[in-house]
Amino acid sequence: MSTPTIIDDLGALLLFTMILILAAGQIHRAVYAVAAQSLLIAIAGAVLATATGNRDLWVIAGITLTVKTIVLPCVLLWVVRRMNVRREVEPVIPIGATLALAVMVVVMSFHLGASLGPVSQAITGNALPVGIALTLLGVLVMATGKTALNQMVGLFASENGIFFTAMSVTQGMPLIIEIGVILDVILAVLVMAIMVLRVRSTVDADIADLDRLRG
Amino acid sequence: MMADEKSLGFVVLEMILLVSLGPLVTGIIQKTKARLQSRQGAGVLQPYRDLIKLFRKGTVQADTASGLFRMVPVLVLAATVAAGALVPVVRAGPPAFPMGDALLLLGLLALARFLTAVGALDAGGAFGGMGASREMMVALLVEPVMMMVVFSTAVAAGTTELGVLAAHRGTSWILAWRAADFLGFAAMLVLLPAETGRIPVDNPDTHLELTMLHEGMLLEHSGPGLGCMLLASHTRQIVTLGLVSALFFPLGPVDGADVTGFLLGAGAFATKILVLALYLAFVESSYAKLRLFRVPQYLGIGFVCALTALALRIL
Amino acid sequence: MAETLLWVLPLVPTVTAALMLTTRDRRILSAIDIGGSAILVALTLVLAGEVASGGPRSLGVLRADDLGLVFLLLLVVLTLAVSIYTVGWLKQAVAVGNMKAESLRSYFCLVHLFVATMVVTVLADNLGVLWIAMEGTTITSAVLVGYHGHHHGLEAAWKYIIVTTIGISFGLFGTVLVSATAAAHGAVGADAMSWSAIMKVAPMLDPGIVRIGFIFVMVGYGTKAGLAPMHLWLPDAHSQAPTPVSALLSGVLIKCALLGIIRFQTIAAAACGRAYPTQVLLVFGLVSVVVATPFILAQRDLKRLLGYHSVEHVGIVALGLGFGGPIGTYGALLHVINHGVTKALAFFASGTAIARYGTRDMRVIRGLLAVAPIGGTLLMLAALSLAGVPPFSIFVSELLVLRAGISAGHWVAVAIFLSMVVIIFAGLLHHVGAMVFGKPTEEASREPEAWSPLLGMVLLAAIMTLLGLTIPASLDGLLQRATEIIVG
Amino acid sequence: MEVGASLNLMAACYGAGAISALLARWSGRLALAVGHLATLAGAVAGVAVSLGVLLGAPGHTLSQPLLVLFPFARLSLSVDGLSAYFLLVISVVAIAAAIYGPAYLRTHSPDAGPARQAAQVLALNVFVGCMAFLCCAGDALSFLLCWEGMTLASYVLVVSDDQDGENARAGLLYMVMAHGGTVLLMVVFLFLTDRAGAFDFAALRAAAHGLDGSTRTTLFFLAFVGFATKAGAVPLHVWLPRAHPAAPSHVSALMSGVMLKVAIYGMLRFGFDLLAPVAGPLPPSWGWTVLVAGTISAVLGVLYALQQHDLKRLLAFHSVENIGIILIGVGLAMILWRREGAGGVLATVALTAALLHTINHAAFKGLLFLGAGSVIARTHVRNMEELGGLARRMPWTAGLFLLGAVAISALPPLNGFVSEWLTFQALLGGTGLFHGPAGLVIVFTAAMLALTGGLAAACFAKAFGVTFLGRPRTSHAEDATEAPPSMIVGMAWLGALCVALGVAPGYAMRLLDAPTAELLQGPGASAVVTAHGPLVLSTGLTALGTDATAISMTLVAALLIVLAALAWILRRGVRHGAPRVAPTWTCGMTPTSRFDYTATAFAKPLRLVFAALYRPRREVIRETAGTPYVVRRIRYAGEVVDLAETQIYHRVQRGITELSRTIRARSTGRIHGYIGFVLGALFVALLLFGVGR
Repeated sequence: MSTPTIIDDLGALLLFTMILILAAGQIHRAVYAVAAQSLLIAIAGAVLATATGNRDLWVIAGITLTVKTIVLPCVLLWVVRRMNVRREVEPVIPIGATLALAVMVVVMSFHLGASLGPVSQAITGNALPVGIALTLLGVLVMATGKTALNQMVGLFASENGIFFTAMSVTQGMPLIIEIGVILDVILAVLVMAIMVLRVRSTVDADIADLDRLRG
Repeated sequence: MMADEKSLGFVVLEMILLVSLGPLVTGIIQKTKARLQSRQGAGVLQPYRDLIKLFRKGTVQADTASGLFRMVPVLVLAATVAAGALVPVVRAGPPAFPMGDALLLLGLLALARFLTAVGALDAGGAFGGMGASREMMVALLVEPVMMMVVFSTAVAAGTTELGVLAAHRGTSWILAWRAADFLGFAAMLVLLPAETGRIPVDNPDTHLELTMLHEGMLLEHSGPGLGCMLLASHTRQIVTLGLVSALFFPLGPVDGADVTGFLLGAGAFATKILVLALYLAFVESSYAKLRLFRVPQYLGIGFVCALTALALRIL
Repeated sequence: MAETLLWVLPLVPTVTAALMLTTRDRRILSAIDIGGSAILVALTLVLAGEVASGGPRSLGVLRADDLGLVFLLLLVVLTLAVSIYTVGWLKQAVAVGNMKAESLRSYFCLVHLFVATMVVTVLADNLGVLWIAMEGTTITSAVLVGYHGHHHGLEAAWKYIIVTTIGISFGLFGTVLVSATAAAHGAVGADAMSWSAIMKVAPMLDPGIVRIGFIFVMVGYGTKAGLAPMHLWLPDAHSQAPTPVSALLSGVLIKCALLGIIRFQTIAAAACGRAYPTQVLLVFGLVSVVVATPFILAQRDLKRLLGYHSVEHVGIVALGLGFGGPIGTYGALLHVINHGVTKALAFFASGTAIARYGTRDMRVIRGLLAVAPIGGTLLMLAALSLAGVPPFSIFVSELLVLRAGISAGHWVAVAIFLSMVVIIFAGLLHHVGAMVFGKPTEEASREPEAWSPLLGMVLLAAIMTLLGLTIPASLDGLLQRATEIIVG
Repeated sequence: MEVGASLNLMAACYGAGAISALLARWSGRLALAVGHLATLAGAVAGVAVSLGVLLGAPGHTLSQPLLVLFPFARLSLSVDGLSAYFLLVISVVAIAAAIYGPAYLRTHSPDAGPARQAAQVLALNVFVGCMAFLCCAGDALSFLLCWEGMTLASYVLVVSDDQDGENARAGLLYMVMAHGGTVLLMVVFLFLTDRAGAFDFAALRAAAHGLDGSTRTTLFFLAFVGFATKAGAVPLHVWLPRAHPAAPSHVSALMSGVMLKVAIYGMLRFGFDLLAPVAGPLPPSWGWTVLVAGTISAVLGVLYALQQHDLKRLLAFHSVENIGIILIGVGLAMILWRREGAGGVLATVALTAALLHTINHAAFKGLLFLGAGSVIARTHVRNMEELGGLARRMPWTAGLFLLGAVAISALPPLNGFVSEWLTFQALLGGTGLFHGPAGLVIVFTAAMLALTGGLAAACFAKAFGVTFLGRPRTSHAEDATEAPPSMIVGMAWLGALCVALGVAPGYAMRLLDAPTAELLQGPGASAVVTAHGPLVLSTGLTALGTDATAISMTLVAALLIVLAALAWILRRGVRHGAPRVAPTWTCGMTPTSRFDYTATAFAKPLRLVFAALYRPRREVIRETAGTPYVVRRIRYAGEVVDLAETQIYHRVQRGITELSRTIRARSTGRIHGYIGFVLGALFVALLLFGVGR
């Protein structure tokens, strides 16, 4: 079983997890889904590392495994518990519409990829479209997710998309950059978490629901 | 073009002649009106007697009037008489030294009118104000039409210099008349009563009546001042008639400065003025005075005539 | 020398930030603040001199070229002005309780970290580092936006951090794509992300990939730069942040994002031809100018008004780049500086006004000229300059942008641009005129004007007027060289 | 060369004046005195410069490079005949304003703080300086800079006058419209600079020669609209009657008398110089448009003026009228220029008329505004209904105002008549050249011009009469006293100018030679108009080749004086002695000020005659005691509104405001929307630009 096919399958799985996140009614399910997604990314990293013998990719895979598969999801779940939102929250737009949009995004990405023709260096022809699709879908999650946590999850998801693209289209970004990016992500998530809890504690509302500033 | 030029002295002579004949024209008009209304009426020289009487009298001045009030009659008279200097009386042809043209003439008359109106406001009575306001209204309806009539003839001659205009028509004026001239003249006939302050626009004979225009402005003047104003209005009248005659039938030998020529010209001028005066008298005694706000319609007739005349000239 | 400066420069604000944690005394904090900014200015000038004489210098992932220096100069000057302004502003803010005296040091610390990240952004040669620094600015400034702690501030901060993070993650995606094709053409390892290295191979790059990459960067960094329609977070954040921070956000931060766009524009221009990136910039610029207009006209909140104005002016910069050509680019860069200075002044002046009247509602602020003659005058001047009236700087840059548009023959764009400019002029003058003239309200505080805010404002006003009357040869040279970098 | 030196001197003076605003820190009065003194000096220097150029070698252009401020443009000054002439106009009025100013500001607002005085001194000097150097500008950039500087400074002066919001609103309208105009000018200039690659006028001229007709015409109309906004031509005039009255009176004099003329300068510069084709007449559309615009402005301006009760507002509307008259001359010159036959000569006559009316209007409108200023400074009332009887209290002001009134009403023997006479002559000649509709338009214009004169006379009979004559209607007017001497001197200077230009206009023609000859590349003014010597005005050969119409204002004036002397003797009558004083006759009642005719009453007949144009609003509220025959009180309120304002501007403004309100109301502060927009933007952009072509 050759590397390209593996990457293709992983890409498909990633898209599937993304759909799960989109459709997830309860937030903690979405968190599990994104953790799974990160795990898939890590696996993809490992596969590419064996395929290309690029040592940096091992490191990246490791970091992804530890940080994005274990640490950050735990942080999120902790926040979820602190905010004890268990019940279903109705999405901003009906789930059907969301999925329809998702389909549009995917189609657009593949159309785009097709218009480009094969990208030299890319592991497979599908790497780029899948990457674009993942990134955009992640943002779609943020746009449609009702709560702040949905948005944080969506942010992860789209970051994952970028990482996947970076790995499969180039042999990953330079290590130092990769680490810097991940550090930034961690910082951002921490700041967001603090904000969410702060608002929850001061005015008992979800920060993503605030809409007093307008016009 | 044709015509040797009139010396300055001659111009002054004509001016004096014009001014001295002014009251007579009024007298004639009054007399004719009286006759038409089957009255005896005062003699034709009555205006002169009035003037002399007024210049003998003392002055009563309104307490609110400023120094300007005393200057008004002087300036008005001066402006009107100066206008008289611009009318060719017995001879057409340009003066040796250019003085003024039809526009300047109308300008001087307008100046006189403006000052009269201002003076009327000075005394600060309702009559003066009313007279001034209405006079200005009529004036600004009349002046453009006058200007257009002047233009309708000037376009043909290419100049607004009255002497040259007259000379340009030459002696064969009646043969040279075109439709435009008839229309222009008609417009002039409509305007004349308004410009000379007579029925159907104004009523020179009444005092203390709300319909009056010009007389209302004179209300506060007295003695010599009033005399000046009256003399000015006499002059204004004859100047206007002179303007009409110069524009439309400049009959009068344009060359030859000898005595006979002079007498001929004077006679011709006298007859022309007489005819126009009689016309005014007839109009005055055969029409009723219009309501003030019907006046624009009345003058509108003149406007249309003048505009058509111009159009005919140009098209 | 210059190379050392490259790593010293980011260090200065970082150290200042660290020093802040050593004390709680407001005076000492302000002193450190001003000192740090002054040193930063001095070192920057030295660096500028070096570069002007000896050409661009690079050190690892950092590189000082004329293009970056344009933005760096703006950054440090504004930082100094902000430091001076902060002294008096802080005193007042603490007095009325907007700021808690014990938490001042964290505030100062964050401000300087924020500055440090921006310094790295403008000095970054490696596009990855550029991205990291940019995200860094987002995180630090997001905390500052929410600093007042009431839930309006937090709402603004949340919107700010979420939307801009999305934006620059798009930016990262674009970066990845470009570096991917660069790596394919022999720029290996860390070079694959080094701007100067990529520029060497730029003409060979795969145009398709670069196109997509540029669009991702355009939208991504454009979000951060406040280009419409990705601008929605901007008025919220800029109106909720503490005034000095608003000045930095509007004055510099959005310009740094623009620098990111410009870096990629040069790559895209080399790879897919000049016309491509300029037309994208043109569209976004025009949209921004148009979208900003109604919100400026119907605005009631003073600081939101200024926020939307930033949208308009970023749009004008984008228009200048989009009209292209040396003149347009020169004008755009000049506009970056002019707008930065003027907008900071505007925020300062309105900050004092808001402090006087205790509200941001422009319907309440009346007769400022009567209660604060100098502040009122400065606000009026800033407004006039923003509206593009000579002898103030923005007139000159708008003139150049307009000329570029006319010479490029973009008549529709020019027509739309001009009509919007006139309408915005009317709106702005209407708002500010109503605030400055007339009879002051009762609750307006009549206390005399403090020196430090005035000093900061007068400094900026002087620069604003000076640049409106002349362009010094040194600045001109800098802009010329920077223009060459972009236009080639 | 000493002319250049005085140019520098002028700059130095205005600069010093601007700086002297700092003196207000110590003493506001001192700042006022020094600042206005500097303005005076600058204006005198300006006169020196312009006379030096106008009377110097023909065709000589004084040009002087300025220090390089902007790397992309060379700034320079170049003073040719046209520039010099307008510089003269500006300086002449500035002299009066500078003499008049300090006393006015002190008497009008004695309690003004030093800040305001400093602002006024600074703005005044910047204002006058910008206008002066605008005319001397040798390149597009300094032209634009001066142009906007002028606008900005006058805006400051408008809003500086007092604290109420009315001035701020007037200033806003002014500033916005001016800016709109400027934008158009910028487009034109930049288009040319882009073609030329340089900013200086010579290069622009060269670049314009390469343009095709349609482009040329488009550019001209852009510029024309831009300048017409500043000049206040109908329907772009709405800002004018609001802004001019709001400023301090000597500034109003400058704005009305001079600033509008700067726009005329711009039109001439563009129409005859920059955009003019190398050979052959201008495109007909230019001249006819200007002519018609002028006619409309003239008539509507004076019609609206007639219904004003605010003294300064009335004067401001008259500026619209006079700009119209000037435009008629300009348009006629554009039509006739370079036409075969008598066209060339007539064009010179028309342009001479326009230029002469420019300085005439500057003189008498300046005089009138200063006169109004003295009244306002003493009474603090602008509504003439509340004045009256001032002629006895401030005789000098009254006399000079009357002089100005006669002049502006185009009555001989003052200067207003001269320029209108020339305009009429040019129109008459035009009728000879054009047959068919074109001729009719010209004739109609002539008729409208005549009407305008009549209306102006009526208007000023009202303005002067109601303000200065009769009885004082309020205590303000009751307690008025004569204005301080320095103000009277300022007015007298302009009054003297009106008389001189009216009685001996021939001598002024020499000054018009340079501009007319340079612009029209034909015979100069004096070659045509004063062919028979300076005492006679003649229009050269008319279209039909008949000899010219010639008048001599001098002779007529002399005649008037002689006759007036005679009439004075007559007036004193036979019986000398002081006149008996008695109350005015009011049918036996004791006269009070309520008997006086008010401005509204005076204008009533005309309001009815022109009701179609005015659409007057009137409401009569009568309180009756039970039966309608017993009337307790009747309240009458009537107003005439400016059609352009209500029909065009208010609608546009309302439309834009409503639109933006609704748009703003649509925006919900939901973050999801924000994200959606970002995503959508990316999506659309990818589809638009991303997909390979």
